[in-house]
Amino acid sequence: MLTMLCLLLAGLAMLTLPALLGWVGVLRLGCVGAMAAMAALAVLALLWPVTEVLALPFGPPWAAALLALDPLSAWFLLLLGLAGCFASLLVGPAPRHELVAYPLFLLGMAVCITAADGFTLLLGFEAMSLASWAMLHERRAARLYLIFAVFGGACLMGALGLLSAGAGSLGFAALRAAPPEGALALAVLAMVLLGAGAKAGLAPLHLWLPLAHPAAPAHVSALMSAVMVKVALYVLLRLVFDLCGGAQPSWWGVPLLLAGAGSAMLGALRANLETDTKAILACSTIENVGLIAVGLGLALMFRGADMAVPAALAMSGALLHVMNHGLFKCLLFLGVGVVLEQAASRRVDGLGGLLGRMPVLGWAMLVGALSAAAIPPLSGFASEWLLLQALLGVWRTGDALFQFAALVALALVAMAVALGAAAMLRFWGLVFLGRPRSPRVAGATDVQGAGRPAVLLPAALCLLLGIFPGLALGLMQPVLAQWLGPAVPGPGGVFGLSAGDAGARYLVLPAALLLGLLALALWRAGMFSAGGSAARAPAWDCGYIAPPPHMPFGFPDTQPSGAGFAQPIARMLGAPLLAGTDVVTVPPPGSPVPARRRAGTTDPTWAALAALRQARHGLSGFLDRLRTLSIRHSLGLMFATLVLLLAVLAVLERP
Amino acid sequence: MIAGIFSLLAQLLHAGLVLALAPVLIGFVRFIKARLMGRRGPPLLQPWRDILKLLRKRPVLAEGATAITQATPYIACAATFLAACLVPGFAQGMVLAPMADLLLLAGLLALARLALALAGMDAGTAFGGMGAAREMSLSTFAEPVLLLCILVLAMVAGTTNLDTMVATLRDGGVGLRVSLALAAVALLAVALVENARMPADNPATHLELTMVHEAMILEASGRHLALWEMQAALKLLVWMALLSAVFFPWGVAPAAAGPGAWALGLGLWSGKLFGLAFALAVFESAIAKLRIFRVPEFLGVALLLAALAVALLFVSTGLA
Amino acid sequence: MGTLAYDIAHVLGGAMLLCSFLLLSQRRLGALIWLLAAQGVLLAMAAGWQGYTQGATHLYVSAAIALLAKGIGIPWALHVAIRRIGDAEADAGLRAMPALLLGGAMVALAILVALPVSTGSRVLTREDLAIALSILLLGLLMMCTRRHALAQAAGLLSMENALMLAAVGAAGMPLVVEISAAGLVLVVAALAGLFGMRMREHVATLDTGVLDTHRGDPR
Amino acid sequence: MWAVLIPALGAAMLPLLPRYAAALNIAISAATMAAVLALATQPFPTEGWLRADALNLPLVLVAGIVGLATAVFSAHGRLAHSRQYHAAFQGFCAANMLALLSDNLGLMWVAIEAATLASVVMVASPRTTAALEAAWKFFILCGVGIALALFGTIVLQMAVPAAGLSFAALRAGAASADAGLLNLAFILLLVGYGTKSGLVPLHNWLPDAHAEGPVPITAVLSGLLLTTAMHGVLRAKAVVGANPGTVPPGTFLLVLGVATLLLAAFTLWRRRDARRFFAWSSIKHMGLAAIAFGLGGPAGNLAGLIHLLGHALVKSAVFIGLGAAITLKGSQRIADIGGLVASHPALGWGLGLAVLGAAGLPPFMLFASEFLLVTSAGRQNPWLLAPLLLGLLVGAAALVRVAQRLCLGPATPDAPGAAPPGLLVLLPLWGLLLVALLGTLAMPATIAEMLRAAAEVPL
Repeated sequence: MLTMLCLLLAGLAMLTLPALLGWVGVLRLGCVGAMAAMAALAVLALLWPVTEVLALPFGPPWAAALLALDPLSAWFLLLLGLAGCFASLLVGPAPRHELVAYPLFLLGMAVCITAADGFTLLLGFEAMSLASWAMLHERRAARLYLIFAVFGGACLMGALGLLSAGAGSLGFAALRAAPPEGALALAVLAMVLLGAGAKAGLAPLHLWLPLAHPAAPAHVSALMSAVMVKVALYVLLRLVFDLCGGAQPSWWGVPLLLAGAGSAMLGALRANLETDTKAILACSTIENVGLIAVGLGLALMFRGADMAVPAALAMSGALLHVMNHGLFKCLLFLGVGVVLEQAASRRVDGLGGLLGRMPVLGWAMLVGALSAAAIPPLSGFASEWLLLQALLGVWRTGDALFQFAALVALALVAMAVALGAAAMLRFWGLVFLGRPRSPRVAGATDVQGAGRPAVLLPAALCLLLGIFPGLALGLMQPVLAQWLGPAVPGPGGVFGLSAGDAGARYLVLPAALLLGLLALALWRAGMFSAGGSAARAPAWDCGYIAPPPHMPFGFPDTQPSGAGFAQPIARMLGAPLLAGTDVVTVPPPGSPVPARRRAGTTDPTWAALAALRQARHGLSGFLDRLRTLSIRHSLGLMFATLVLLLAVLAVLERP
Repeated sequence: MIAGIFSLLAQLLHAGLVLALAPVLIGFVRFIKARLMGRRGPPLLQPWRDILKLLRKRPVLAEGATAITQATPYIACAATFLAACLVPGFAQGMVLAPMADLLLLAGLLALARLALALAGMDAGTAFGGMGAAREMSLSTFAEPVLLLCILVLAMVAGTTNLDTMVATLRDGGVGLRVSLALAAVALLAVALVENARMPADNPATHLELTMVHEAMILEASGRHLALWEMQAALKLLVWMALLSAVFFPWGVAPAAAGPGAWALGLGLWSGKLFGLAFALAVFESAIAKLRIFRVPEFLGVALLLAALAVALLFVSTGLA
Repeated sequence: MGTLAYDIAHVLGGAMLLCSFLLLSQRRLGALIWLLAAQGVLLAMAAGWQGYTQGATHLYVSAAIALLAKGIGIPWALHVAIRRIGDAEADAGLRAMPALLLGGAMVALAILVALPVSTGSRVLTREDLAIALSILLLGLLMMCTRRHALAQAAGLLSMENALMLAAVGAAGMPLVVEISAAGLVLVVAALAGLFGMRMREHVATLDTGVLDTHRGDPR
Repeated sequence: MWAVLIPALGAAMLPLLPRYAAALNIAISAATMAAVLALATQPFPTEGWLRADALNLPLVLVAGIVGLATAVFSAHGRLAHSRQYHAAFQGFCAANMLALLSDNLGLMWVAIEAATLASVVMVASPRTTAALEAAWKFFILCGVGIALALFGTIVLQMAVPAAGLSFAALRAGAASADAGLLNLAFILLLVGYGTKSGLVPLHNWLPDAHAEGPVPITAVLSGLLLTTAMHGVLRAKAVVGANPGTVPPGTFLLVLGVATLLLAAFTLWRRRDARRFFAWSSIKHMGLAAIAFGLGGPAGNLAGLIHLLGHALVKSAVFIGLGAAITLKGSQRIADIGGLVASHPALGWGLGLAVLGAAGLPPFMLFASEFLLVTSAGRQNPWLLAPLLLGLLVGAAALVRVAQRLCLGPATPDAPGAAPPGLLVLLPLWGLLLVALLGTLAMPATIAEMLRAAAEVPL
């Protein structure tokens, strides 16, 4: 099976040749095939876990590169395979370097996921960052992105070094054998949180994300948002959960929990305020990463407290959300790409009324948006149910610290979930409902060709995983067994999920069936009741006059705009949390000028970044004075150095 | 066996009752409010009459309205009705009891809310969008309170399954009424906001700038409007039933106990519902509506109460 | 014999050290060059004496090289250069007193480092090492304090003398060192002269401080 | 040893044949390369004062490669016909090879000296005052440094009189030698050769020397001369470290290295001149290598060696690409060079990748070495991680910024009549990048074996 994996990786590497020659068709076909094969391979590896480690014939000068495909890797590889398969369907003509970078991006992620030693892990990690950097279009975003990536990589290097203090080598087996203890382990945790957090977009290291994701072509930002941040979370899982061993204290989960809740809140709030569709989706990625981090933190807490069942609950919730978010976010980004190509706009204020023009895309994206909004019976709700159940169970640990942390986290997560729902409604509603805001939108046609499977398949998977979460949890069982021992029961079942303790269950299948039946029954009833089919008329809209004929879609200003729709939340939450400004200028009575509203928010973390930049600037300016020394002074410097060293020597040699 | 049949029968009866009772409850509230204002007030069945009348009218769709407008009423109504079926009424332990998870309940209500908001945005009118935006922002503040109240109940009863919870609370052995009382107040506030009642919204007005719920169904008509009215009524019932079941669980009959026990439970349940409706009417006519941007403060107080309740429970569990 | 050899070597080394003290405090270029010549001659004598005591014939060769290059050749070349340039002006370096004080400190440091160092090795080597090190440090100090190109070259030269002194003091040192050192010295002188000429063309003085204004990438 | 003789003869021969100087130059470098390869195949031959061992063979190989690439690049642009340039170039290569291969420390010193003088001549050749200032500073500082290094060599000889300055014999005899003399020798050698390898605070000659004079020189200065000087420090450390009684030499290296890394990383942010910018990044990399060797131990030394090799390859690639860009744009200010990708994709991406490689991003050798360095630092001395990561991050950020300035964005206008980058540029540029890539993942087993053996030397 590992040899299969190697062949796939080699194939991906080979795909740079057709990319170099500009054969888009071959590239697309190859990427789709390779990714599909990878997903199949991952499923196989989950059904029949692979334990052996494969040493590649090449590697760094000091050791061979190792590959492995244990259940944890396989789970993330499955996500990569699926999302990569869907995204690759939309690979289109592009500048040469972007074509070349794309397969390398996929390759980097795959290598990082399946690596079995520190060097290979980091090699894949950095290659992933570099390749995706090459595909960004805006220089500022690209710079910030790459610098954050370098920061993450450096922190992870340090973490690996500290981790390997006990073991000689960097192979995962050796590291597992000698887990760190005490302050060293703490340093490892901090380093990994910084490194992986910077890549996953955990607050306060999330600044690059809403800039970088919109700057890439649709299929790339789909992969960045759906898989790349998850790869960072995989690294976190691998280093903290796996390699640090099971003996770590229980409070390790707390920072992860709070950071996760915070970024969930922040991301969801920003998602409600952005007006660029891709930025909205990127911010919702921050939110979902935060939710996953909450789950992981809870899992650490429970394991530390020797509560295997809730630990399994939290862990499976997090992992399931990894998969769900990957799928629906991939779907949404791809859909936005299609919309951009059809309607030539990314801003919600430039779109509208697309459901009538692109029904297939619209309904598929509705499925994605609803499962992103955690609405039963779609996939998002299942994983968030597990996470909330885990949060509701923290009080059983009986430790005041955890209890109050969980209290705060619960309030934040609840608010984040509601905000996320609001953001998704705003996103989908403004884009697909209402009236077109530009002629180009009015002329849009529905998604064709390769785009259809690219959006329909993930939508179908969202439905499937929503109604049968047991499937995913069954596949996930080996991961839990690998981490908590084979005895632990997973929360999955045929009819739905069960939270272990007394009878808290989410019977999604019957609920979905009943829901469908009831809706159907009501519909039939409505049909039978007299009155007949519906008639059409101009919208009443509290008596607005019908638009003049030269404006077939009415005045755009009579529709809620992105900023207008965001106004209540901006005033209720944005003003206190994001230093929001909201200035309304009302013209004097009788003047024909419309009232104008100028609103804006700034992420407080920008201030911190600016302070750092200021400090760097000042320090470099100070040190740069050394450069202007004359020859004699440089000689003097040399002389002083020599004298100093000799003096040190003289002191050291005093008997 | 016999228990299974009884639980099925109880469930069917409950469903029927819910469906029949919801508009009546609305009518009751309006009647009391009218009385308190010194008017004679409409008969209790007036809402039913309106709904039936609307059902017979054909809907008129706005130009550019999509299938969303046509589909959402059914989905929202079905979701709310399912939620109503899950909340124990005169009896607990009905067929759907295992499904009655509080989080699922919240999810179903969220589904209904989202459907409503989508319907409001479909025609692309100013007021629909405004109503949707306000509804979602208010829910943003209601959700944390709800979750914290659920945490309180889960800690008291040891589960989030509503049915088991009701049984536990009814059979007593639960101390700490203080935190339960605090949670009750908080949950009441949530219920008011969720049902678009005073002080968050005025159900009687059509003055555009003050309304939330009505703004979203401005374009609805005919049977769609009927379904929306029905959904609103069902939602009110769900919340009242929830409050009464959780905080006044006395006399909720075990479904297997048979018709005798049901009758008693039925009496008590309707008493609780109408009592709550009366209290609501009095409350609404006693106070004025808040500015929309003041509602977060209102819910913030509720959040504080809920957090206090949770903290008290932490302390007690820590002591115990 | 041992004590005599020790004393003579010591006297020669001390004389060289004295020379470089004078170099340090000397301000006029002409005198500077004379002092260099003297130091070169002393070096040659020291090398010859070492050759005699160690019975190593190749040291005579190096003594000859030193005499010809450092005692005669280079001073003469520098004289010519100065006459060509024609500015023997006093060179604004450190003042005499602080320069001498610093020099004293350097000698102290050298002894401090050298004395505990080579306990166990031959006394002769140790003394030579101390003296050579201090001459080296003095030459470096001179290069730091003087701004005139030729003065700096002179400092470099006295450093080379220190090297040679140490080299001839080290027993069994292959010839390679002397040759290379001599080659280095020649090149040093040649380049110094070259730079002198070159600077006449561009900047009308031998004051290297002027060069600092001609650096690329200003702030 | 033909590896030394061929370029030496070439240096002597080139002035006689001015017409074909460029082609001849390339041919000589190719021949040298062949000789080096032939050398690498035999098991560690020894000839008189020359000896090839595990430490210097990889360096010699890389020196051959860089020399060949730079020779090819030298045929591009104005320089192609100046014969004294080519002669000096070959002389420099010969001296460099000699310095790397010599077993006798005295001989090594002579060779480094010769290399310095050759490069001083090349730096001064434009005869502008800026070039003059740079060359004079270069000459004075390095001359003094060289003198100190010679003194250190002599002290070594005093410490182990029997060895006759043969490295092998010195290592053998050092254990029984007097610790004090060894300490003194190491200090002197460190300051001496450290000056040539640009360690702070002995670095002040480096940026200006790299920024003046013909462009290809910068490639060999930064790629070969610094490496050779650091190799000298290594030899000294190997000898001194062989005696347990000495003050551990690693500490001195470590301190200087950290100072170098931090100063360079921060100074990078204030550069407006492209060549000075990358000269400072060379200083930074020397600091990293010094830290690695200061850490010592098999992992640290291996990291340092790989870093030296990777730096030689990647940085000369950078300077070749940059040189082409400078001749293209007619200016070496960063602001005047921009949007290379838009105008000349092959050159732009090559230069961009090289710069990012210099920033320590995969898949080039510097990534491997920095990874090994950071991990072994975390393993042996966790407190070191703080300055190390800070320096790496600040420096890498500056490099990323400049890489984007140079390569992305709208293209700046080319200088009129500038030679477009042809194969003479792209071939060496991408070739060096390819070698650096192979060195990361698929280094030939024999070389990797040598590196590991060299790293095992108990320092």
